Amino acid sequence: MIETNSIALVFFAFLLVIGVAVTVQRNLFAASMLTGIFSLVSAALFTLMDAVDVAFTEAAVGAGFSTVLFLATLALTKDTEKPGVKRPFAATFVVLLTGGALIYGTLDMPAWGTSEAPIHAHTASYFVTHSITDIGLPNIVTSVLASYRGYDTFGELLVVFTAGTGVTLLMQRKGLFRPGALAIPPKSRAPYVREMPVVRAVAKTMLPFILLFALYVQAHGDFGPGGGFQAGVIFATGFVLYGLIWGPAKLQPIIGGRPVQGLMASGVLLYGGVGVFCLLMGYPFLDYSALTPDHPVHGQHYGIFLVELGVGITVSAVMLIIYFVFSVRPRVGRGAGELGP
Amino acid sequence: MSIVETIMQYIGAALILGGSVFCVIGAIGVIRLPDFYSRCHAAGVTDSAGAAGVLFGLCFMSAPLIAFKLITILAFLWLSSSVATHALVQAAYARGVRVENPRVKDWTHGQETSAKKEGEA
Amino acid sequence: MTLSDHLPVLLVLTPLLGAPIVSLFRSISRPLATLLAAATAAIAWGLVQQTADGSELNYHLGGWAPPIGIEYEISMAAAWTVAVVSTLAFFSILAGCHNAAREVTEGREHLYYAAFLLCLAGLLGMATTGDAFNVFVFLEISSLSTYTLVAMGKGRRSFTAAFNYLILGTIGGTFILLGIGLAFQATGSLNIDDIAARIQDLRGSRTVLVAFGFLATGLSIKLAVFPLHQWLPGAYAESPTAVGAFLAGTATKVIYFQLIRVCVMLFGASYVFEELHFGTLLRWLSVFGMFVGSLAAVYQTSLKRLLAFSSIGQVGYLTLALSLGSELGVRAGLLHLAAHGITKCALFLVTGAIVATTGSDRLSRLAGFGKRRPLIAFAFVVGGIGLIGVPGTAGFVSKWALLRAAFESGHTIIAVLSLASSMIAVVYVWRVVEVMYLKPSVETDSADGSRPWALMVPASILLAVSIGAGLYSAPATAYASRAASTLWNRVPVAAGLPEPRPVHHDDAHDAAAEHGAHESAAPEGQAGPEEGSTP
Amino acid sequence: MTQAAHLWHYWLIIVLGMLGLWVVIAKRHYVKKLLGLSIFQVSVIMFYVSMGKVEGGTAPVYLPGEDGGVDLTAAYSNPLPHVLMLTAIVVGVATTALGLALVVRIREAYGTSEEDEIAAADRAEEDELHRQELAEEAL
Amino acid sequence: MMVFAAAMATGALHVVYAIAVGALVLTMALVLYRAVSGPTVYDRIVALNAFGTKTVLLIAALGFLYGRPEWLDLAITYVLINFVGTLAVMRFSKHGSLTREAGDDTSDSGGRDVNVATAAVPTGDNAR
Repeated sequence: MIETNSIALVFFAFLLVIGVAVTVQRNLFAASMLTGIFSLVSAALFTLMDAVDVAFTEAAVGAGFSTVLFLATLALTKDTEKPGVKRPFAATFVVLLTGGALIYGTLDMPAWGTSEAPIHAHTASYFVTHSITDIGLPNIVTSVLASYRGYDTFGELLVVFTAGTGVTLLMQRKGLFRPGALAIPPKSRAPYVREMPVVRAVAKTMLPFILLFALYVQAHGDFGPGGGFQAGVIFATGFVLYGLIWGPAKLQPIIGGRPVQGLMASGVLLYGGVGVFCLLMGYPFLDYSALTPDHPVHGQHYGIFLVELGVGITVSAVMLIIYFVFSVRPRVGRGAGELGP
Repeated sequence: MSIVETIMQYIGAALILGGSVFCVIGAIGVIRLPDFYSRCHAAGVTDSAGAAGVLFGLCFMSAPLIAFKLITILAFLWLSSSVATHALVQAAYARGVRVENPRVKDWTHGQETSAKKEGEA
Repeated sequence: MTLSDHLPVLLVLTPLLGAPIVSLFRSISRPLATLLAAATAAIAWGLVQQTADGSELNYHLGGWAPPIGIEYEISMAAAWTVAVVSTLAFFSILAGCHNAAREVTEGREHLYYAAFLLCLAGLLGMATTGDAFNVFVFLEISSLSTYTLVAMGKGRRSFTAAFNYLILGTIGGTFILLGIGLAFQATGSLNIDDIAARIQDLRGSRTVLVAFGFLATGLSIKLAVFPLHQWLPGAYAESPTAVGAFLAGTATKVIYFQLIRVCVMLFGASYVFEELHFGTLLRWLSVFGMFVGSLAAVYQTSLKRLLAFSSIGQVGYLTLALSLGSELGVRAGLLHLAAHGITKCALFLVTGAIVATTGSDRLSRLAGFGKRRPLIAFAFVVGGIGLIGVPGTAGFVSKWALLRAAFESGHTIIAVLSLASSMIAVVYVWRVVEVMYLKPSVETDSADGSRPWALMVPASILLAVSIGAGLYSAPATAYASRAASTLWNRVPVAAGLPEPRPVHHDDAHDAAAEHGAHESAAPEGQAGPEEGSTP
Repeated sequence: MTQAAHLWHYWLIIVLGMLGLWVVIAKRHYVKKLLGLSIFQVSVIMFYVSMGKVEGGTAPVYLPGEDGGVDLTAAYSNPLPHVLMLTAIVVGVATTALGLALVVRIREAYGTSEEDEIAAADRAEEDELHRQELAEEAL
Repeated sequence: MMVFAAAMATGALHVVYAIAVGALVLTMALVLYRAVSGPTVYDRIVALNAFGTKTVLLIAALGFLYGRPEWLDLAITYVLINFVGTLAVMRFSKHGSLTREAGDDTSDSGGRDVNVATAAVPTGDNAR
């Protein structure tokens, strides 16, 4: 435990240093990169605290996808911050108040890591003891995620779908997905084509492996860290890599417009469809036992497989669309006060 | 535990420790070396020799499937980090980042104008 | 289980699954969304009918009993809230049908309707769920779609309004998450009933105190309680008409219901009001909110902003009702929730009609409007009267209930102050009336080719409902009394852990045989649909 | 003081979170605010995850047991906070994506992403409108 | 020999992993210093890239230290993310601030208002 604690302490020190650096760094490119590293270190900390699934997701999402989005935004907006802060004393007061309240609240919490804490005693003990017979998967997190609290995960998927819908509504221009809409004028060909051949070659080599790895993560989520969400992000990351190197104009014909938007909805519909099927069979919504009434455990397996697939489909489609609409947005001239579409 | 396994473990331990040493040396280089390009070199040491030492060392300690994953990681790591460094150095060079080491002739200086032009093309 | 047993989940599923379907069929998205909203409203009224006898509907999602799984728990108060929300959503979407075409960029209406339905689903899910974390999830669904919808407004200010709302809303959401986490830490459960029962033994705990603090603060941000209200005017005034009407009528109302649940159910009224004296704090904040909101409304130069600031004042009435810490107070809160929701939704729709005819919602452009468009102007006056709470409107019923509750709990000063702030409401409504009827018409309307009737029809229906409920209030007040009393007198029961499902002894072996797994002695877990490769 | 030995994890996490919150409140640049927001959210996630840690426990993936089944005697960390935090991470990235989309639109419409400059632009616009109205009234 | 083997199997192996973890943490700390202090953005990127790869090694070593080496999937993800992240930095900073810092190696020109020449919009004509 001393080992764990000392490593955790070093990680916390890293996080504090990075956090302060993000705060003072006025070059927002650097600040975004540092935030990415912040996520990576916190993911390592999650691993240390046994939350492998959370670490997986945080690495893929926080360090990967969010950072790419921040950078893509900064490519479109002004990327240095003006010096000075707004109402520093009020802000400090609010922060001290909140932090003080939280610390006050922890005083009655059981010591860190005690197994007697009430949080471990009640529902969690049921999951740890019975999920293997109820559901039969080695990864308890997947069991809880997809079955016991499957409705939360459905909500989570809807959050992703909402984000996809919202970003498309805000950023998509008319006819963006029409073939040829992104034809590159010969003059501005440079940024992509001039990209180094070595990078291109290596990326091309890695791409199939990335997609394969995503499929592995999707299928392996029942047995170890991973699952639909992580797989979806990694799958999208593969295409993001492609888009980064060859440019969105090359990406567009591959992912298409309507098809991806359709995928976005169909993953949600697959998840919901499984639930509705259960409902029609006379079981409660998302009670996967309905899939094979004779063998409830099998039903759970099929159900979890299907809903994880739904999650994977929607997540990858949404991530792709979000990246795509950000990367094709033209950069506005400085100080141009023109409105968007 | 068989003798072979024991020897493998010794080799593994040696490799891990060696890799760790390379990592620390490389990191010191990243801190101490005078300019961007030489720091890139130092960072490269941690990514190539350091990573290889640690990951190969771990291979000696583990079951075949785990070892396969370790090799995969190493392959990805070697490909990706060297390519990233390559691209980065090229970009930095095109943008006119100078060599600061006084003992080396600063040949970026002479080509600065052409490099600039290329960078803006 | 018959279909009517599934109503609690169908209520949320209809808009929730409707959203992706609507986003797929862009050509018929408009009628489809309206139809789905209507179906949702119908289901909600079905639930009202099912719970009318004071019973509570429970639905175990995934078939897992409460502390293990997520539960839908529809009390009378929840049914009341969802009925109001889904009905207002239906009318807003009906009105928005016409306006969306102009306010949302062409070719994207289907996504707009999808976001609308998602927002509705999030609000309904929040109101009906019995699981604390599920509240957070659905809160975020509704919040994220709200940010998008607000940004669909006409000018560039809608973007900043949406962004400010996003920042404050996310801070609020994260505070709620922290509060849930601390309560979870103290009790080990996520089910609201279960937490409530377990928390009774932990009253002295500082963790529980801080959990309440964070939940209350987070919800107050989302509810726009007085010092935390900065996001509201922009969000309501800059959004498209239909969205503004929908948000003004519903969003804060559902959050308000959550605040009632947190205070009365989750932590227990005796803890919140008697031990912490949270009522006193909330009462004075409410009074300040009422005055600040109403006074600010008096000085606004645009109609939508005027209504938005009046909403801050009205939130003050809502929280005032809760702060009384009595059954009557909750009853008044539930009544005002409905009355204000209907009135404000109608007023925003009428404002939309005004914008559609004059091309602007600036007060100065309304000079002589009463003569040019007597019907629309009259509708606004009727709504304004409802806002003030003149006898004969729903607003009067709820404010009367509030006054009664205040007098019965002995807060005479508070009652007088709330009456005084109603007088300010008279002032800001009168300002509009004065401009519309007494000022000479300076110009003709800039006809922008739109028909205000699409907005006026739903608005008139809502106003008629408001008047009808004001004249014949017995059913509503009786229902609210009963809902408040079941909510107030509810005794939470700690849920024990359920028995695990019976094990099929041959499951593992069957599965292994079916899927051709080789390890006969494999752990049961590895007999999944995909073959395991656990090392 | 004994408590400090048991609770310092939580306190460090709280300090991190408050750093993020401070950035959100005090910084003017919209992208910086979102960066702060994501730090704040990650800290909250960390707070939950650290509540789920069991001393001497291992990740909540069953270890293989003696008889070919799973090892139910081993100490596993609490899986429930992990499940909740997966959702919270997703909510975080969804918020970030939407916020960044708004930042891009704001930047296109105003030509800046600094809060005070945008507020100034809004005020100027409002004043201009007001002046026009006064002029009309005077006519 | 057998005695040594037993020692290796129990304690010593653990110590080896612990040393590796310690060395990697030290490496990360040093590299982080470079990432925070700059001076050019390129230095930061190189340092952050190295920091990321060290995290990969660290996760691998931690897996062995805690006896759950099957977490390596996580490390593979880290490699991928790190690569994509670095490429994204380069791609999106093509017309951004990287040029700005390159000129002066002494300080972050953070607040300085340098005019970014509006370089050719990559995907020109869909704007209209």
